[in-house]
Amino acid sequence: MTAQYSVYALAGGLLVGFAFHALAIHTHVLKRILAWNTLGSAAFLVFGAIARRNTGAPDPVPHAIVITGIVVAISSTALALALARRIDEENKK
Amino acid sequence: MNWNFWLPIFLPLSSLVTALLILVIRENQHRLRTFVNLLGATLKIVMVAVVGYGVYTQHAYEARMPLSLTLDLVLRVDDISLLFLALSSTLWFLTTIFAVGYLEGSPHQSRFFCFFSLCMTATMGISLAGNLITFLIFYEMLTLATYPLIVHRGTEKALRAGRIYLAYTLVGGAVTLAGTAWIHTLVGPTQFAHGGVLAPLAPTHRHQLQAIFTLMIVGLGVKAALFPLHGWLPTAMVAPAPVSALLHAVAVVKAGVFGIVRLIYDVFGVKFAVSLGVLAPLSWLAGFTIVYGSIRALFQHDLKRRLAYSTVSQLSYIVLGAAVFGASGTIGALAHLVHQGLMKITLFFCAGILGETWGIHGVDELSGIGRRMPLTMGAFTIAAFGMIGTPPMAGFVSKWYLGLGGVRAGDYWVLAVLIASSVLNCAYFLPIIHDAWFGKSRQDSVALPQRRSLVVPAAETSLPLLLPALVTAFMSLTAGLFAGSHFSPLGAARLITERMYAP
Amino acid sequence: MNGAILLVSALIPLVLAITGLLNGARVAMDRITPWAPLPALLTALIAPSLQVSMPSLLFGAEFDLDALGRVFLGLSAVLWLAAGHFSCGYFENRKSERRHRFFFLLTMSGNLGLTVAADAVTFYSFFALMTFSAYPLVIHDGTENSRRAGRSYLRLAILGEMLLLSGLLLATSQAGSTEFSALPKAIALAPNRNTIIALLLAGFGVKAGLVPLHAWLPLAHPAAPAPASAVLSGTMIKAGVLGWLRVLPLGDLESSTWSGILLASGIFMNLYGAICGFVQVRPKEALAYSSVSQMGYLTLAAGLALEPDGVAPAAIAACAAYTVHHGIAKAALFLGVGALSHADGPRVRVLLLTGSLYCGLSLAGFPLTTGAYAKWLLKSIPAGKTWNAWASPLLLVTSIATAFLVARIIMLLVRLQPDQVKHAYGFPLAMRLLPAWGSLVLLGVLGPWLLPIALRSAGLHVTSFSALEHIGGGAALVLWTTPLLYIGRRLWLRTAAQPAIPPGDLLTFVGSKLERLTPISKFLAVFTPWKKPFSRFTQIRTEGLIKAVVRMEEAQTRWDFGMIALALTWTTLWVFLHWRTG
Amino acid sequence: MSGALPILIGGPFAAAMVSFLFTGAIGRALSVLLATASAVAALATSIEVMRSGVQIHALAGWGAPLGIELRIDGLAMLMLLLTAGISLAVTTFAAGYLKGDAQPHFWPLWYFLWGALNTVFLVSDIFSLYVCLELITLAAVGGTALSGDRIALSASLRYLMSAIMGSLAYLLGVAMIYAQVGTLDLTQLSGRLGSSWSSGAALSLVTAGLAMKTALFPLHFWLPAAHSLAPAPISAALSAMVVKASFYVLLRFWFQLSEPTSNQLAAHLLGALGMAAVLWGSVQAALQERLKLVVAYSTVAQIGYLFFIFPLFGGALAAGRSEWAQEAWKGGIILILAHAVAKSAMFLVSGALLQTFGSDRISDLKGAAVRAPLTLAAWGIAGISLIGLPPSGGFIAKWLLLTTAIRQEYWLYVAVLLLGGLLASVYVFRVLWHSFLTPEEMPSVSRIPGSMSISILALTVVLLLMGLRPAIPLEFTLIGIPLPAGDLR
Repeated sequence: MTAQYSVYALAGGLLVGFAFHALAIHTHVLKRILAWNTLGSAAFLVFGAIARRNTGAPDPVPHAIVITGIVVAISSTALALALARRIDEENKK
Repeated sequence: MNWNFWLPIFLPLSSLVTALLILVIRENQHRLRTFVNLLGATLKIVMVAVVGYGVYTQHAYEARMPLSLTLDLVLRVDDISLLFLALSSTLWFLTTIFAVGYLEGSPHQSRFFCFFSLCMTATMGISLAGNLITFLIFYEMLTLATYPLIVHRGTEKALRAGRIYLAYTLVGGAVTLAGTAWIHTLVGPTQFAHGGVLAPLAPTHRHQLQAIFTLMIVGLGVKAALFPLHGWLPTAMVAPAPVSALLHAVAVVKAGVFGIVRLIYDVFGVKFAVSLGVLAPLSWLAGFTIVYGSIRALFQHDLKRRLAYSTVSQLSYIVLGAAVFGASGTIGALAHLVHQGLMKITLFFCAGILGETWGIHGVDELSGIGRRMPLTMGAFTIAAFGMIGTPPMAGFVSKWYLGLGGVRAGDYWVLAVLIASSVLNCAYFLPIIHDAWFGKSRQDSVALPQRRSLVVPAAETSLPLLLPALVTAFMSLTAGLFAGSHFSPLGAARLITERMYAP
Repeated sequence: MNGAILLVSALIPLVLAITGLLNGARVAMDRITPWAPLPALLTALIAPSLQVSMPSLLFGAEFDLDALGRVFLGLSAVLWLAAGHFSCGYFENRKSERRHRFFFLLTMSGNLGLTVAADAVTFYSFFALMTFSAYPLVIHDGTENSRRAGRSYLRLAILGEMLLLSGLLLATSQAGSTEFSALPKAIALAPNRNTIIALLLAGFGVKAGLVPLHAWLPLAHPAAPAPASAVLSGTMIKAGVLGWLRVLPLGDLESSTWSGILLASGIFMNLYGAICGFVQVRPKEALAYSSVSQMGYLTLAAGLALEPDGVAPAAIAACAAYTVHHGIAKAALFLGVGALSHADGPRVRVLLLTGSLYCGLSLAGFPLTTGAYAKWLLKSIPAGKTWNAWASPLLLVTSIATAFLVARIIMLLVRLQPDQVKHAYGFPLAMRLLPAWGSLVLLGVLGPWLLPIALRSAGLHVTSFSALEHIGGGAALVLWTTPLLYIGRRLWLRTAAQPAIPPGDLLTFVGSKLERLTPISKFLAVFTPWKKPFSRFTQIRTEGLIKAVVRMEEAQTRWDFGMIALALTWTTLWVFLHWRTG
Repeated sequence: MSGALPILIGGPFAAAMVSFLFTGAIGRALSVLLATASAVAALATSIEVMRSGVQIHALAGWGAPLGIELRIDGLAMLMLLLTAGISLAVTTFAAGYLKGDAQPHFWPLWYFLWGALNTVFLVSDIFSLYVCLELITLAAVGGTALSGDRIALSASLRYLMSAIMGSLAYLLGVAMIYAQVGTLDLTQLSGRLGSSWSSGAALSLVTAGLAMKTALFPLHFWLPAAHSLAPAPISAALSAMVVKASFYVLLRFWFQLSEPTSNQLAAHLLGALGMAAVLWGSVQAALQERLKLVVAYSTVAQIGYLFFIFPLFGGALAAGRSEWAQEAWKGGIILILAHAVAKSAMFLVSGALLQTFGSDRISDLKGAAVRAPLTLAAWGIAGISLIGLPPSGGFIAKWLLLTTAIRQEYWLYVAVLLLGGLLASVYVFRVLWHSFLTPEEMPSVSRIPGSMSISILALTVVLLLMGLRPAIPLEFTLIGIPLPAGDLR
């Protein structure tokens, strides 16, 4: 049981590493938004792993957290994309 | 309405209210503004008189407002604060009249008088401060209130002077804050009490106390224009004459010196300070400043700069008197606190009149002016002779006691410094007096700049300009002549010293 | 209340001086000023010995009309009265006379005040008032020469004031109070009494013309107008002597070193003054040097007063007597010079010359003159065997020297041409000047009889003058001087354009050396050129720093910096947290 | 009491909705009404807390582990009052500044931000703190981008990126803490965070994330551009409250979750970064040419001071002297309040000057002292508080921090506290120098609208009052101090 838990947690950690690396390297706006989204989902993966950490039924709180987290992540990505588009238009003018 | 509580609050409040009222008055309502100014000033003198009588009959005035759990704002009238209160309120009344006459027709008068009264509030606060934190609060307020006065003219030179002034005084303020906080951590809220409060700490915190003393002297020394920290005073001469009169004789420099006197007598206690071994270096520094200031004054061609350097040296008389252990040294210091104010403000009034009526600023443009302006130059001569220390003027009285203090304390170099500075004073004041009275009058040979049209033309210049100068000259003469009586500054100084050295 | 007369008599001239400033009172003042010193004279003559103390004035002012004070007050009042009258007719126009009068009255008030002051601070205040208001008298005629004289007078006066101030301060710190009654004893007991005595001697010595400090006298007296120089020589330099007699511990000192020093300097002053005076070409300078030499006698007397074996009262009496004698004679001579320069008729010149001759002889101490009596008093001071042995030969030599100097002065006076100054006054000139001069000469003539009476009434017990005892001494003097005068006549008759020793001898010599020294301002100017490059150096440095800082700030806004900074902070925090203490 | 809490949160959000839907005058009037209602509610709750200590209110009845619980102690109450006060002032200023419907989208964003700020101080479980921080970020980024030109947009994008980075780091930290302790509620978490490597990692992640959002020195790069390019009311709110919200959360974490006495070394690291921030921010502020950039960099500097609380408070507790710790805590809180009021006043002043003088370059401010004396006076008084000169709140904070630092003999902090004041005086008085210069010809300029000057003066009066009577706020800082070792008082 704990083995599965640790695999997902480990995967989440790896994903966080990739996201940080991408953020450090790329300067293009879209690439950064993508990298930053993977970081978000990595966090949610970690939460998912935590839900299964002890035996018995998976504990519901991380699930609630992940749902709200996703909502927040989507809205901030939307805002970032809107800003990026407006900047692009301004640059063209 | 218990007067003991409210009077010390009303004193600074009166000039604060004047300042706020002036803010409301529009720029062109000259008469109303002058009325408010003078009302505030007279009210203050009346209150000081009442308080003076109260203190004389052993009445305790104290107002205590809690600032935070451990800190409280204390306004208390004791004997030393009474001395400074009387000096600053009377001189402020005269300076207001002078300023009204001087600024006739110049722009931004509302702003000027507003900050002028704010400056007075701060000075009142400083003189009434009952503990170190209140003193610090009003000490910093004074810096801020004086800055707009220095830059009042808005020229590039005025702003440069303002910058230098701020640089010096803000650093001084920060250092004083450090010192005060340090004392606060060692001994908690320090109430001013004759004989000082830090004595019990002696064995354990000797070096810390020495460090604190140096910090406080540096912080206060900026405003007291001790040697390395005096740079701002001559450059601040670019301010209009009533401001330089205010700066030099009434408010700013006096705050610094008053602070040092409080520090030595009421925080450290003079006996303890001597045992700490901090007073000797202070007296050497003061001695050096006296001679340095006089020598620099010798080479200044601008009249007001020469008076500025002479203030630098005269202030250190007070510090020297305070630093020399002994009753007569203290009497000399306290008396000179008042005498220097009277004499120096007369000199600045005369410089202002000369500058304002004839546009004379340089020392060498004075020849023969005595015939054309006998009263002004008469007042200037009396004050100048006072500065030199010839009897029966006030300057002689304090120099006599300072010399006596120095000799009794066994350091004869104090006497040598006093003599040297008197000779130097002669060197830079007598030529001015000689040119003014006996010089070939330039008025006939070269056409002097056209004389300004004056509001109330007395014989030589407008009355509001001339009257204060004559009054302060007369006061500095009588302060010296009737020094023996109880009501003269010397009498008050003797009374204070008796109480201080009584236990 | 009667004590207040003392103060009033001293302050009346001051009050008159101030009222004189008002335009309205100008004309009335012309008549009143000459009589200003009258109340002081009356107080000196008839007032009982008064004591008054005013606690609120200065540091508790004390006034006391004791014997010495009465003598000096009387002398000053007489001389100021004469000079006041003399100055009425002396000046060329009203305007300059009025300017002179204001300072004349101020100095008078100072002089009268200090004679009756009984505590150091009041004495010092009147002394300072007299000194500083005498300066305008010296530079009255506004020529460059009088300006130079005024400058040297002021410099030495300030030096004197400062020495005096330190001496008095040291003395008061010992005595605890400023009264003259307490000071001398405290000085005698003081551990640093030698410094105090030296300071006081020098401080008063400047005024009294002690040799190295006398240099202002031969410059200032000739420059001042006649009435002013008469008073300067007559009573003002005596203030120095009065100071000595009041403050110095007369008779209380153990060692007689100080009295020895004073004796030697007195003699030296006498001879030095005579020699310098002898070579002068203008009568006023010669008279000034004669004052210096005569002050030698007073220093002598003060020295004797300092003798340890209590001969002070006699010495003081002799000193007072000599002061009165010299004051009157010297004032008469100076007024004589002033009158001669205005004398238009031959008869008036002859009268003036004879009067001056008499005063000169009295100075030299010829028999039957006040000078002889005063010198006899000096000789008769019972100051121990050394003095008795040396007194008569010394006095003889000094008298001969003075005689030569007097001869020189009379010769110069004879040759003096009256300067053609037209005067705006109505009545003939000489008539106005003569009464004042004449009264002084008359006082001089009646001196031998009047002087002992005056002194005894003042309270100083002095043996009276009897012609018999003086015949012997006087005869020896006459026998010696007349042949010597005849032999050395070529010397004192010689006329030279320029005096061998210029007036103000020491000062002019030292002064010229000082001018050549680069003035301090040039010395300071050396430093200013360094300021410019130093500020330039700091300016370049700060600009460089600012550019670097701004560049670093821009660098931060790049993306990667933000991420790396975040990661870095995280890891360092983690490590630090991990290293928990405990 | 419970009645006031929903208004506190609901009020501003409802105002946002209303002002979004009805853009006309009615919309604005109604939204202002709702906003003032929430301010009054804030006052009501604080009176409640004053009277009966910590208030706890379970939202919709659900208890701590599952439901969201609202908890108000002394610190939260002061922050609520601060938000209410400054928001009222900013709202009145914005009414004059934006003249009618120039910026229709301003009002919804502004009220949204206000509501989010209120909730942050109420909520007491760490995940809803994350949500509130996100809300604040979105509203703030929207506000920054309002002016619409290219630089403002890229600045707000950079602000968004770095803020979200900080939140995600915080989220990861929350995940690790939840993994270890099993609960999200702050009160239950207090003291249970052990000292293993994973709890160290969690705490450092949370601290780094929040430091990024509070713009501590190395992570401050996004702040100057964002705060200076936003419209004046928004930048006032940004500097005064948004930055403080994340600092508030950091305080909660640092002192409630772990034993403050144990992580001394990390606290001193934060203190060192704070010192660097003070020096760097002040120097930068002195070099800037534009007024709003000066004020923005001054925020970076003043935040440096805030981080002094960690080493001073922790050090005092480690030395076992709780009254020193109290002084440090009170100094810190008063500094937050004083800086918030002073900074918002300064931004409003720069906004007013920008509007009347057309440009906010300092060199163009010649003669401002004559034409806009009151505004310059407000700038002066706010400046005095930043420098820490006596008659202002800033002085009391500086005094308290100074005395604690001297007592614990941290001479470096004492030196930076003093030096920081002097450096601050450089950029504050630099503006005054220029405004005192009288130009040759005095261009006539329109007077500053009443509502703007009233709000500025109100803020300065509050500053002076805080300076003269600091006893009132000081008292409340000690109610329910978030310490594992229980109440300090």
